[in-house]
Amino acid sequence: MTPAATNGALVDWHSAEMKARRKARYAADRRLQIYGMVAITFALGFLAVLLGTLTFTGYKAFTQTVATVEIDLSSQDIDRAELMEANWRNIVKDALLTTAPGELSRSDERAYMSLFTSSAPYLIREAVLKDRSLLDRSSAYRIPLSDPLDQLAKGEVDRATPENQRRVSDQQIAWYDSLVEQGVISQPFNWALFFNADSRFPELAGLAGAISGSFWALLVCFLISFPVGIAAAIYLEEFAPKNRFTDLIEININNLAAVPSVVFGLLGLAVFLGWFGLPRSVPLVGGLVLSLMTLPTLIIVTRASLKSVPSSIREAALGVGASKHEAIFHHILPLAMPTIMTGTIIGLAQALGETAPLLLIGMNAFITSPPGGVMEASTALPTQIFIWADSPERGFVARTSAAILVLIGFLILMNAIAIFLRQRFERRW
Amino acid sequence: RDQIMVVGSSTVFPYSQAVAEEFANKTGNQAPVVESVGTGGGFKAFCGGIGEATADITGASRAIKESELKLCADNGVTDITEAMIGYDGLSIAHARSAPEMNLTEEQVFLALAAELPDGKGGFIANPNKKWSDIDASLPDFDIIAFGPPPTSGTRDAFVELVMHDGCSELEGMADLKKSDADKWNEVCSRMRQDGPFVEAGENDNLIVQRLESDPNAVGIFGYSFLYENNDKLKAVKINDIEPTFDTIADGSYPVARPLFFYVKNQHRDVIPGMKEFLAEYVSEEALGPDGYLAERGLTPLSDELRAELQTNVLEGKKLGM
Amino acid sequence: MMTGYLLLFLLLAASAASIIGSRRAVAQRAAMGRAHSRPIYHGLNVAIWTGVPALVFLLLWLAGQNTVLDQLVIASYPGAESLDPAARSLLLSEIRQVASGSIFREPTPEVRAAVEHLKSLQSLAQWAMVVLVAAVAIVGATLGFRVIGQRYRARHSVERSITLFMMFSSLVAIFTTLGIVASLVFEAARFFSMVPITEFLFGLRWEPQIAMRADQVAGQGAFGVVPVLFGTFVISALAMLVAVPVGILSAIYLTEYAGPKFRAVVKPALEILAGIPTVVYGFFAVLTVAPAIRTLGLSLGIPSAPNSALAAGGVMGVMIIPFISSLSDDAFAAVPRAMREGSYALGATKGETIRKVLLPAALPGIVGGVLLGFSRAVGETMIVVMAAGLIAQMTLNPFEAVTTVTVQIVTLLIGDSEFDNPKTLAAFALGLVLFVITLGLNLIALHTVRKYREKY
Amino acid sequence: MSEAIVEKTLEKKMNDLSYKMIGQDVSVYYGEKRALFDVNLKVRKNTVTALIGPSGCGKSTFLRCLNRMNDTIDIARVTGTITLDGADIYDPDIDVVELRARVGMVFQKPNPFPKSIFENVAYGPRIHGLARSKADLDQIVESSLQKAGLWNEVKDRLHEAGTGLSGGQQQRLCIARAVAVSPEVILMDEPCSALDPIATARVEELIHELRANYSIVIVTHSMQQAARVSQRTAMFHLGHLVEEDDTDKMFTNPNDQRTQDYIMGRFG
Amino acid sequence: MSEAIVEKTLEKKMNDLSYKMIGQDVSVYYGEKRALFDVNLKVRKNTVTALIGPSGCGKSTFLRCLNRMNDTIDIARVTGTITLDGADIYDPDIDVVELRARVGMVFQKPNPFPKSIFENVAYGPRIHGLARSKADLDQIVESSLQKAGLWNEVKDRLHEAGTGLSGGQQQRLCIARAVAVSPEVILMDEPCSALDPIATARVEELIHELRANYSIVIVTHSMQQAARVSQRTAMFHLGHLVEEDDTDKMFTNPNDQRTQDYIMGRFG
Ligand SMILES: Nc1ncnc2c1ncn2[C@@H]1O[C@H](COP(=O)(O)OP(=O)(O)OP(=O)(O)O)[C@@H](O)[C@H]1O
Ligand SMILES: Nc1ncnc2c1ncn2[C@@H]1O[C@H](COP(=O)(O)OP(=O)(O)OP(=O)(O)O)[C@@H](O)[C@H]1O
Ligand SMILES: [Mg+2]
Ligand SMILES: [Mg+2]
Ligand SMILES: O=P([O-])([O-])[O-]
Repeated sequence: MTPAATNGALVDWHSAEMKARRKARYAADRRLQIYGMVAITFALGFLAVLLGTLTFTGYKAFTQTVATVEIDLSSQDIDRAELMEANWRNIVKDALLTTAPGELSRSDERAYMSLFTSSAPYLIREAVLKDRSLLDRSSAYRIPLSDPLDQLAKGEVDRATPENQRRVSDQQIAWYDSLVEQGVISQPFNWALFFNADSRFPELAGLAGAISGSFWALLVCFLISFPVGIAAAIYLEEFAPKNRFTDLIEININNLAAVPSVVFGLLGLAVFLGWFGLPRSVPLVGGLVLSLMTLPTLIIVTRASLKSVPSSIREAALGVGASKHEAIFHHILPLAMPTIMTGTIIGLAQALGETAPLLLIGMNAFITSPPGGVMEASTALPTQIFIWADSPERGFVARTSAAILVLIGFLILMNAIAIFLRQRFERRW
Repeated sequence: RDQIMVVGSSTVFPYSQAVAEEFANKTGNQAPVVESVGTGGGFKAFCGGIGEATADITGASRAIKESELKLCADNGVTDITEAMIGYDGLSIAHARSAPEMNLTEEQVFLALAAELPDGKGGFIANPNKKWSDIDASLPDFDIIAFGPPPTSGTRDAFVELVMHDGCSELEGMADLKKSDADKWNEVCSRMRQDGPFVEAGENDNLIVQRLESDPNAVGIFGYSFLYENNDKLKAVKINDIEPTFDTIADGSYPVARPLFFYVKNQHRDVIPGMKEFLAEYVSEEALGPDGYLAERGLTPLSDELRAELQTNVLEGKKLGM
Repeated sequence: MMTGYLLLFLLLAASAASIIGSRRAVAQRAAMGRAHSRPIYHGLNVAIWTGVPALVFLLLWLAGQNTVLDQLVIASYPGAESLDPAARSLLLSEIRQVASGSIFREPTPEVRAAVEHLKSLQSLAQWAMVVLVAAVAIVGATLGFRVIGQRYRARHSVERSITLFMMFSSLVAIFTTLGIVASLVFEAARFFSMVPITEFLFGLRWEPQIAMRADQVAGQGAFGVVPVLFGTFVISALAMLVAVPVGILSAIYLTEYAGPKFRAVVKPALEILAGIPTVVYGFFAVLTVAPAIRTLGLSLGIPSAPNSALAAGGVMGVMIIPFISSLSDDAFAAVPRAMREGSYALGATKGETIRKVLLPAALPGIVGGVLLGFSRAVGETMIVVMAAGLIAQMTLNPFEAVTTVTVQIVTLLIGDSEFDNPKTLAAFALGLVLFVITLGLNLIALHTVRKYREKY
Repeated sequence: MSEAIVEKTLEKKMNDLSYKMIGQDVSVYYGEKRALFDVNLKVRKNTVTALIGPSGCGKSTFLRCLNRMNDTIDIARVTGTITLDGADIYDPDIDVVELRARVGMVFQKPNPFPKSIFENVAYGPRIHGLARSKADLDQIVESSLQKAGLWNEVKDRLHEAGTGLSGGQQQRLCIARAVAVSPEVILMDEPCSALDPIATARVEELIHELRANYSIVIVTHSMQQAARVSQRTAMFHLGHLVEEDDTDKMFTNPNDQRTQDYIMGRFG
Repeated sequence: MSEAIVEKTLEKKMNDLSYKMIGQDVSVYYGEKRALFDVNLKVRKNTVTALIGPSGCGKSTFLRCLNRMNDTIDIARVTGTITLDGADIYDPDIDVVELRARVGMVFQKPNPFPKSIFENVAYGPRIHGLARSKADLDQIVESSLQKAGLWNEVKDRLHEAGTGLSGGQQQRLCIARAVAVSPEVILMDEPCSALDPIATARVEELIHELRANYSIVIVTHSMQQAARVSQRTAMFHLGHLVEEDDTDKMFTNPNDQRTQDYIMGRFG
């Protein structure tokens, strides 16, 4: 029998056996700690690898190879009343050919022109439409190189591969090298990635359409889910009687928070497009679907934050004769607001990254102009990623990763705001 | 609505995209909304009726079916123009670093079919694991083929153009077709499900990227992807023929199919810019041998066919019912 | 356009009414002393009376207008009675198209007459709407103004309106669920009329490829959902295998061992994992993880598919880590401090306290969290769409490819089959199955979590 | 008029004159559980009534019946009648908001709103529309703070947060807040139990002063406090009102053995 | 040997003999805030020492120093020395796990683990490896429950949940749990404040019995309880130890005015 079992006698805490035992216990403690550390390292390591891979494939899309060419529009014969109709193609062609080494045959001319984006004439036209004074002078224009040449400039094309295995011919490489020698080529930051809408040409494709599509959809999502979510949460938390029906509502809300997003897509497809006859691909429908998805989360967060306001505040208000509504709207809701805002931002961030439901309601279309409102067809960031990922042109590989980085950037920004709010306004009661 | 709405096949999608952008640039009109919903989905949207909410044009990687025509008619879409715009080669390709391969359609069938005739009138599950199991001259590594899912038109075409042909070349299959067409159809259409054939989803780019990392694998996808990724991939020859624009256009490369778009003529006068868009689509600049669609991998039509197409589309020739 | 102006008008009218109403209440109070409700409530009450009935009226009008107009137009169309409903609706749509200026073909004189009729009716309706809405607003405002008085309990009435709105909002969740069920059930029913439900539920083969051709009999036994479900569970189980230990261990480390600074940095970093769009995980899984796993499998001599369940499941597991860890975090936090102190006071080390007291005490909460995580894994779409295969096979080998319900839904729907093909409709049946499964899982999980919450 | 009626009317008159609130057969149920058993208790005008008794005996419960604070607990159910100046406060026609304005409450833990000191006091007058003008409001705030003995300490920082005050100051702020809506009765639930001795003394002093204008009911767990501040004491035990009497009498010569035991510290 | 040294050794000897724990100049800081000021207090063997004082005066804080429970609060910092049988318990070499086994603790609110009654009691012996065999463990559990006066009530349901017991039983279970690791000192922080009078009486009785084998330190807010159960009483006020003396003396004739006032209920 051990000492402990004998009544009243003391345990010898300093016996070798006890010491060894304690050592083993501390070791076990440390082991658990190490497992925890390993788990965290695993998760964060994965995150690092993920972001690292994306950055590695995507960073090149943040620059774009351009040729800077001087064009004198004043010497051209352009009808100012019919700017759209002017022969921009020839104007640009003439200007670009001046950079070519010597005279080119007609077929070489074509090949030479393919160094530059085929939309170059439209770019010049746009510039002129924006600033008519360009017509009166000679100025330098930045013309993006076409995607294969952009790839070449970024070192993605191996010059050693046989000519028939590359998208750029030896001749084009030679021309490119001569352009480099002339100092015409540069690689500025690719603002087009943010300010252009989608295009079939990687060198022109940008995220403006997707970003504004996401913006409109999120706006709709916010305008609906925020008031409705708060109203529902207040009702359920403060007013609803506890009965079967409110129980049902509550279970329902919790369940909806975990319903797969693709099911919401099916819902949007059938209800908003099918029954209500709303148009496809528009941010309004995207926003509606997203708001239905965000709503449960928002209600849950709001209820939790209402609950976390100590009842002493409520009692204080009621105690001086405030009605229940007044107590809630004057005191409890304002106090819960920071948490609600945090929850809302996180909910919206989730909505921003949602893909599957948008695929089903057609927000994965090809649209070359940013939407001007909620009823104009558009894409959203995640669906744009989906589209680019499936485009054959090489330039889209890096652009897909870049778009993902942009999306993650937005998400991190939103989360950072949420964390900031949380830390700034966190109350300990 | 002031935009044109184009839906339909994912294969035709990039071409419609290109035309849409060019059209917008040229005319300064709102760019059409182009959505890739698959051929069937396209017809569903297209045949949904007339009016603002429905599509004006749908792309298709096969001709419209009877049932779809009927749906259209039921919904009042009675005036349709069919436009065959060119061919799409289906390439079988693998990494540059892989050894050269040259397959017959029969070999492809033997590699990818679910069941093979056992020579005694019955059928057995496909036993071939390596290419060399089929023919000793083929390389000695595992059969891995990434291909389109059963829901895609590309898969449809592949089955019809390669598997059925390869199947028919096997002994006894021709007879079976006569005696039991259903059985023949089942045997010749089913792709194996035990691993070597990997249904890789609709995303062809993913297949391309995976081929790079796995030189033993082959992938089945549209020719345009091979064309873009020439430096990383090379084609597997089918019946000794390599896919090129020329071999696809003259029909010598066996795995090519026509691509279409369908126009809802009832919308022609109401949707702004629709006529101009159609004109752009069938213009020489787009569809011609040097056109920008060819640049994207579309195999152009012969000159006569193209001329006929242009008149048909511009005049709105009604599809016979 | 008109509607927009009307809405603006209502907004302005309501604001004006509210200001005037509260002024009037102030004046009355000055004259007669203490009132039941403060002036602001009288103002709000008038605003509600002015705006809300008119708004509801406007919405009802807009909803009903077209039907009524159609009826009127059709009634005056010669020979309309003899038309069958389909032709009637065609005719109507033609009339409407023509009226809106889109002429598809030269209209007949009857149609033209009808169009004229419709147009006149439309402009009449438009003006009627404006007048009536304004009238409703004015009547409402008058009624609202009438009741301003010392005794009138304006606050009660305003609060009742607000409560009504809140009640309605809380019903949105119910409507959503009904919407989901309705949108799935109809199409699923069509599917089950082509493929027997027993075959769908118990069939062991899922091969939508056979039944796709028009010249084949639909169905043919290739719509057995069992292997698809099996694959779903295999992938979800793999995901949980990654997420559960990592999630719980990191929660333990973060709540019990880590200092506040470490926690403040690492916790948000972990949450980023949950914020990354799943489409991104999908890319990562298919391009980076899957080849690595295949290489690993082959080097171990295990036959490995390029689309291994392990790649999809593993990456999905990483996505779920923060979910599990934050729910476990909550569960640990919910264990009262007294439990911890009780254990420490007996001379337990931290590790012992965690393993023997906290874990068992938090277990129900953690189990609930794991179940919720599992249901999330079952419903996760984009990762598997990109990284899991499409082959429905029943294998437990994680290096083999399997398919999941969500993959099939997306593939079937954005695929290429005809609209009324069982292949497309199957997506809705699958959606229904998915909804039922996640519903079940969620209910169990919520029940566990809730019961557990009640304990403390 | 029969004599009985005369007597009754007279009694009512008497009640009206000297009793502010009268609870008759008040029982409270929390769900299934009964927390109060037929309590009959009268609250006198300009008197401090102390409720004492061991933990969980129902003191707070009874107190919260007096301004219908129990309405806010879903499962709570009150039976019996309670009148304020003769009017049944559980009458459906009674506006509970007005009732609570007339019967103010101060809680165990000081619970100022997380707003400025001024806003804390001004809130009640604002929602009840007691001030016609800004000057009016300033005036109410100042006089309330003065009544709560806090004015001198805070007059220079009226716009600082009320939560920044010390515990004792916070409790006086809460009293000022209650006083600001001109209540007739003030209920206090262990108002000093979270305060230090000095703050306690200040609050007790204040209670003493307030008595001149208000009827006060105070729950306390300290018999000594009850003895110091109250004129009447009611002893609760297990949900029953054991006895109620003049404070002096209760602490020197209680009728009930339980009271005796409790005062002697034999339980609780 | 110098005389001073002799005296010191002698004193130490004395201390060792009659004092179990000695706190010297114990101060505690919670972050910036100082909660205890240089407290000197000796805990005698086989004696019940009661700590009394108004709320927040530092009773619990001091108690928690005695088994280093304050270590679990991040911001808490302890200065001064505390010895157990002459060994400094804040010595870095001291094993806190051992210390806490030797100085057991019972909390204000009963906090049984959500496990069976048996597991609750067996937990301590198990982690410390006090039992060689299953029979051993059974024996420890039984004797501990017996010491806590709970055995007869629970012997037939040892494997039911400990949380299913009544409050008083739970508190005795917690005492049994503490006793099971054979502590030398038992600390109790208001062990009866959540209990009803009957349960309180049982626990007080128990404390009385345990005194034979253990040194006991008990915090209580009830002077009556302190008077009933303790032999020594220490009075705290605002973080200071006001005085410490025999309980009888304290309650009849305290040295300090504050003690007098507190006992008389003038504050707290
Ligand atoms: N919200 C509630 N729900 C259920 N039971 C309650 C509630 N509030 C109080 N009770 C119960 O009613 C009884 C009386 O509680 P009450 O708070 O009135 O006691 P008390 O005398 O104020 O005690 P204390 O001195 O601890 O404040 C107690 O048994 C308590 O458990
Ligand atoms: N964890 C903590 N963090 C910060 N301050 C604390 C903490 N615990 C106690 N304090 C402060 O230390 C002081 C002493 O607290 P302690 O709990 O020791 O008082 P007590 O005498 O036990 O009071 P009570 O009778 O209310 O239990 C108090 O002012 C308290 O606010
Ligand atoms: Mg109380
Ligand atoms: Mg304490
Ligand atoms: O979308 P597809 O019809 O070309 O597969």
